[in-house]
Amino acid sequence: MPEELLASFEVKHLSVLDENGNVDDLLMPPLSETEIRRIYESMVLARTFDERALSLQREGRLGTYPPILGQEASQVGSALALSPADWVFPSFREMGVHLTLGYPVHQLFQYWAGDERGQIAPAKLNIFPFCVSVGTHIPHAVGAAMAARYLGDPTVAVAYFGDGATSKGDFHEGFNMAGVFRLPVVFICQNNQWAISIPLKEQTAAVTLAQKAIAYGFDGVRVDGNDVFAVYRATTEALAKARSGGGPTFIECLTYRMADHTTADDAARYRPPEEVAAWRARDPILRLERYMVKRGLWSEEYGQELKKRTTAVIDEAVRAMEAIPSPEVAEMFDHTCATLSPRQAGQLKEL
Amino acid sequence: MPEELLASFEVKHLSVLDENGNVDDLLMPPLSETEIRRIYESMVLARTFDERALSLQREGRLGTYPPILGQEASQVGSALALSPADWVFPSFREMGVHLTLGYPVHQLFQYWAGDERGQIAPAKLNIFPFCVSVGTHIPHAVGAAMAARYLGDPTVAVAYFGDGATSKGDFHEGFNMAGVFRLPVVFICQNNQWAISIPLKEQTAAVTLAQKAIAYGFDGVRVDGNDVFAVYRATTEALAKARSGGGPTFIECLTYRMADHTTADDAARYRPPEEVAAWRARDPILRLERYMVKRGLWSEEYGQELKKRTTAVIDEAVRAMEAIPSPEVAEMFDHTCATLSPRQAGQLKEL
Amino acid sequence: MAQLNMVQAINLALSQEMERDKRIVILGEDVGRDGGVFRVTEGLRERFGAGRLIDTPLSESALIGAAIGMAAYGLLPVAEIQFMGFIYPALDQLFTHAARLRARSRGRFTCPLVVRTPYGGGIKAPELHEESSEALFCHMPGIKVVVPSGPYTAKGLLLAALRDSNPVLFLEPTRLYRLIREEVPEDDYTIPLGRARLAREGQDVTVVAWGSMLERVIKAAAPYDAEVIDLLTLNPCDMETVLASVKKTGRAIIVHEAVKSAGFGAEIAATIAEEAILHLRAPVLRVTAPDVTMPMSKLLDSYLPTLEQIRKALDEVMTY
Amino acid sequence: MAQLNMVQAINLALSQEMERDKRIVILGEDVGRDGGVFRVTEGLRERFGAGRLIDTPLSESALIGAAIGMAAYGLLPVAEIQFMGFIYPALDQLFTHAARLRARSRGRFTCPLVVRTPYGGGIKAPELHEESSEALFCHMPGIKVVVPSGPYTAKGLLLAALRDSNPVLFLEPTRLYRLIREEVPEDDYTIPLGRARLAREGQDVTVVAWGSMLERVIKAAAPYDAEVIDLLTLNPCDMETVLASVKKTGRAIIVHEAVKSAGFGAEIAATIAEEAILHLRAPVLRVTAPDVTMPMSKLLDSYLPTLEQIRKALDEVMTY
Ligand SMILES: Cc1ncc(C[n+]2csc(CCOP(=O)(O)OP(=O)(O)O)c2C)c(N)n1
Ligand SMILES: Cc1ncc(C[n+]2csc(CCOP(=O)(O)OP(=O)(O)O)c2C)c(N)n1
Ligand SMILES: [Mg+2]
Ligand SMILES: [Mg+2]
Repeated sequence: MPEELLASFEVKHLSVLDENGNVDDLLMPPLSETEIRRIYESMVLARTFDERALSLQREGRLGTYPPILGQEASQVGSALALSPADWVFPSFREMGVHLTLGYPVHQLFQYWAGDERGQIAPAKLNIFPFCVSVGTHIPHAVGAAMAARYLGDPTVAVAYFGDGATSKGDFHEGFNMAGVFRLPVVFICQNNQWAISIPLKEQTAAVTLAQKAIAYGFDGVRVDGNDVFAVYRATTEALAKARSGGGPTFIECLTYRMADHTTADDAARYRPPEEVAAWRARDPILRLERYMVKRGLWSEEYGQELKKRTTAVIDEAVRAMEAIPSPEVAEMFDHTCATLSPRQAGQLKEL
Repeated sequence: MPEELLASFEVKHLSVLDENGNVDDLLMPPLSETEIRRIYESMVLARTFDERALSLQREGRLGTYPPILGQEASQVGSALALSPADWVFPSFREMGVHLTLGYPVHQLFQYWAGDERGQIAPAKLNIFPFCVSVGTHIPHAVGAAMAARYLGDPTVAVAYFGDGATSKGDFHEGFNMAGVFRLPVVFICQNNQWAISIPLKEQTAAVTLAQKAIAYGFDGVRVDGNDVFAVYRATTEALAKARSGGGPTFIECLTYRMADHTTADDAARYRPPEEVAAWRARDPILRLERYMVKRGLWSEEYGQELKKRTTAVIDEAVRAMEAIPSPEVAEMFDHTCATLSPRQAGQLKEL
Repeated sequence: MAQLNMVQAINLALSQEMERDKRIVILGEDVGRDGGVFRVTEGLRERFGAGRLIDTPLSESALIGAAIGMAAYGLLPVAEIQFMGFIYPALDQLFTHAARLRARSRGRFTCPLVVRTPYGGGIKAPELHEESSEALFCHMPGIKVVVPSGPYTAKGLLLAALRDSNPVLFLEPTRLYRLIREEVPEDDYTIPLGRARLAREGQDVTVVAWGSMLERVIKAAAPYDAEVIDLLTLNPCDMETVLASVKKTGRAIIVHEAVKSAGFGAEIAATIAEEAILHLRAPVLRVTAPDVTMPMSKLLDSYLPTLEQIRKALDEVMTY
Repeated sequence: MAQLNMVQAINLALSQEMERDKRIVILGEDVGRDGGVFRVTEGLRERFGAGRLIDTPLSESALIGAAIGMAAYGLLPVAEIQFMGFIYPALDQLFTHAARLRARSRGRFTCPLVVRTPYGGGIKAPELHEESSEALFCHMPGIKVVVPSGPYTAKGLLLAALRDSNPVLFLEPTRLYRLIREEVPEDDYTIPLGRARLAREGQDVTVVAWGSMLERVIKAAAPYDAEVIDLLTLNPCDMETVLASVKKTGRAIIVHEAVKSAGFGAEIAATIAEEAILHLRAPVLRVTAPDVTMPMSKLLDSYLPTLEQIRKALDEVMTY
């Protein structure tokens, strides 16, 4: 009758590809050479997009922009594991997910230029609008999973968010509901260790974010978020589990925000340059490159050719974006409700 | 580099006094006979109050009322561990806490009769108003603990709430903040296993509530909530830890709501009578009585005498409550802000 | 046709529409096994199964948030908030997401969600159980706000809300739940959202009200030749009907339970001041709760607009 | 006296009052090490220590909730919400608790809390960064709502708010943060809450505005003999000043950034319709955003009231 052990829990860490480009063969997902190239090319596309977005912003052609530099493995690795019918609920820093899923590149630019038409996901993709209010989209994924289950669809709902989002009430309420109903949902946290100027240890006293899943009765795992194979593997497993009725999974991708929070931020004000430098060495793209070199999948020429190809894609997207005429003022009235109220109609007429 | 164990966690269960009235001597807190009697008498007072409140409600002399039947050990055991200067943040079902701390009995009746003057805690007690909006007072306790630390007070802030409250965003945000700042706060959940008609397993997929503390980097413990000594012991330890800078503790008291959710509820609609019967056998007062009998601290005469004494206290409180004139209509205007705005003054004049 | 109270009328609307449209699911705290704390969803779980009557954990924000996700996915969720006083934690979901999803995605996603909640005072309940904060939601473009005033309007408006492709906040005046019985057709009928109802015709003064105040206004106005407008939908508001009436009568009074300042009465008075000024023969009066914190039950009757206060306002505009 | 912009004026008020009163602590996301995303709290952590400039986790509800607990305990917390679009998750704490604590406890506990937040549009920021939902908070008895219109009023009002024993929502027009420089005294001065300011005297028409619209109104009104009222406090609102002016001019226009329906302009127009009807020579007009979801930056300038729209309203009432 004295103090008894009631329950015990473990949190695991998954990594497959180390910083020198070596993989753990037992854990390495079965990927063809073509697939590995596709992963690499998606990461390069994400980075090229990001670099261009930053330069467009500096030129005043985009508004405030949140860079994804350093998070490409987390985004690409997870997105590649998804099925086209899955529903994706992004935060505002997942352009790598969009790009990997084939979201029109110019629409991403369009959104960050301040035009909501960038959020019109193509019919074949179920990607929700960006969620700027941190963490508040997590319950939407839960609801989509409820709907999918209700309709008997094999769809999984996937929510992406950052470490800061784990402090929000909606994170908790959504996770708890997902646990209660054992829903087909996968929660992917890019723990980039900063929420603007707040470092992880001031965000939570928990030593990992993954352990937060214990509170909800489902699995949480920490993954090396700069290791695209580990992220891919963990996401693939979580999706399979979700599809087979095994309920939700929380995947914490430990990564790092290499750049400023947004173009309106100056990270040098609050974080040590040595920390940034240390993480630069763990660049997810370089790491994959090292592996590919060892496997003979990467060469200077290939690198050059890819760069050219990717730049062309981005150039074209910028052109496409800039060719779109600004929205008409009257469009403001279009989608507040399905139809205009008499008052709205009057206001439209007075424009 | 393969899948590594990152962290492991345990949740413990504490009980001291079993259903037959036997205690575990190693865990039994050092309590004098007088103190044990005081505990018992507080529990009887709580129950007598509760019974009277129910009958007053039936007679239309109180409004909707939430009974505490079965939860006396959790409330009295924890409240007795507090220091008078500690700040208490109750939900709406902690009348046993109020009574144990010496809150004027008639004011409790007054509150449940629909008169907010019942919430004017005596100067010597730092008891916040009842919190009807489930779980929303948890951050208040966190803030009070921050203030106490800032001012160098040895005060601990204690928040009480139910199992249902653990699903609320404010539970999460408050707990997380308490963990980050390692605050002197004790969270006491009376897990009475129901939130109106929602049983625990539909409230969360976690097997214990105590394990939710893992998400916040501090300790959680489950306690037999019908065991007043275990509750007292756990609370005493948590308070001492908080006062010595050890940070927050989450105590889950596993108990049972023996009665309806409130007088407006009919629990027979949604829960099996056998479940209620099974818990009746675990009545926290009977259990203590058995122990006291064994120690020669309880006799029929004592029981009778106490019943008379307690009834007199309650009778007197009812008289006192009913002697209070109804609030004047004008009092509505008194405390919205410190002073009346011109508009409010005008509205008052027009009454 | 049966004589039903409002609880029964709403229950009927829900069950008929659930029968008709399999996309409708109900979710909320205690809506399933318990049939709702006011028994509005009584019997529906037995009839439609636990998969369509979902008891949720105690989390208003996730409950509305999940309903948004369901709606976007293709269902027609009906979320119950147990009392309006507990909708505030979900206000972010309603304002940030439900109201804006269509516009933000330029129609790519919609949010055909109905949020039902008991609302208003006069039931002698604990704190936060008698709120009437409808004005907040009328300031959120993209959400419709509907308030029935009796069993008949409750059924017809709810059916219309369930078939609307926009999010609708459906406020059920708690005091009326069992107060009034009316003929409520078994048949399918809808009352269009955005249209007020002339509850009574009159020549001398227009009184605008909604929800449980309507009943009180009708009583108070008996001795007057008053035109009484039952707003039914607050957002979008049928100002055309209000203005036409005021232009006829030249006098206007608005009655609501909520506090005066920035209440929805202000919007109506302001619109009159903007569009019917030349027709006014008297000040536009508002009879409302005073601008104080809502008291507990001992004082609640004095807080809510009384028959006498409405009469006094009527006298004032008539003798102005 | 120095020429300061609004960021500097607010920073000065905070630092002077923190010096004077040790009970003041600031908490919020990024207010400490980063000095706030608009640098309003820059340098304060270095000066007053991390114990008084508390960087919180990303949790608006707990941040306001904790501030309520601190205030009740005896401190004077100043909580920063990073942008007004992120105050909605904390609305429950504000409305259910901050606004009501004093009344619910009959004065036993008070809540001397200041919530500061950048507010309003015109800065070309991402979604939810340009909200102006002040009307919601004006419908919450127990909370004061204050909006400075420049560096001078910002300092004086903030000092008054910090010394007020009630919760105050202090809305800082983001567009003005660095737009205007004014003489701001180093000295201690307060501008009493609840009093409007005559920004310009005039005879023909009264224009009421607040926050960043004031600057635009002053510009638009230049060719007219307009009296411009800078409301400064929305709740409680100085209707006496508004009514006195309207009684003099006979014409009234209200200008605000928020959407029209149930915006705070409605309260002012309604009060005029209630108390100054006989003096009106023209309809009471509101120049506001249209009743649509706030668009992103490409269309935001067309959404906010323009100089032309204000002029058009002035013309309309002058020629009515
Ligand atoms: C509810 C809410 N509060 C505050 C903000 C302002 N803000 C934008 S991003 C951010 C930090 C987010 O951190 P994290 O979740 O770790 O994501 P990251 O930016 O690192 O990708 C904050 C505080 C916001 N957008 N939403
Ligand atoms: C925010 C909120 N939502 C809903 C309610 C209605 N309600 C009152 S008590 C209750 C259940 C509370 O369950 P629990 O936290 O376990 O406390 P218990 O009643 O068992 O003491 C509910 C849903 C409320 N008061 N507050
Ligand atoms: Mg982050
Ligand atoms: Mg419970």
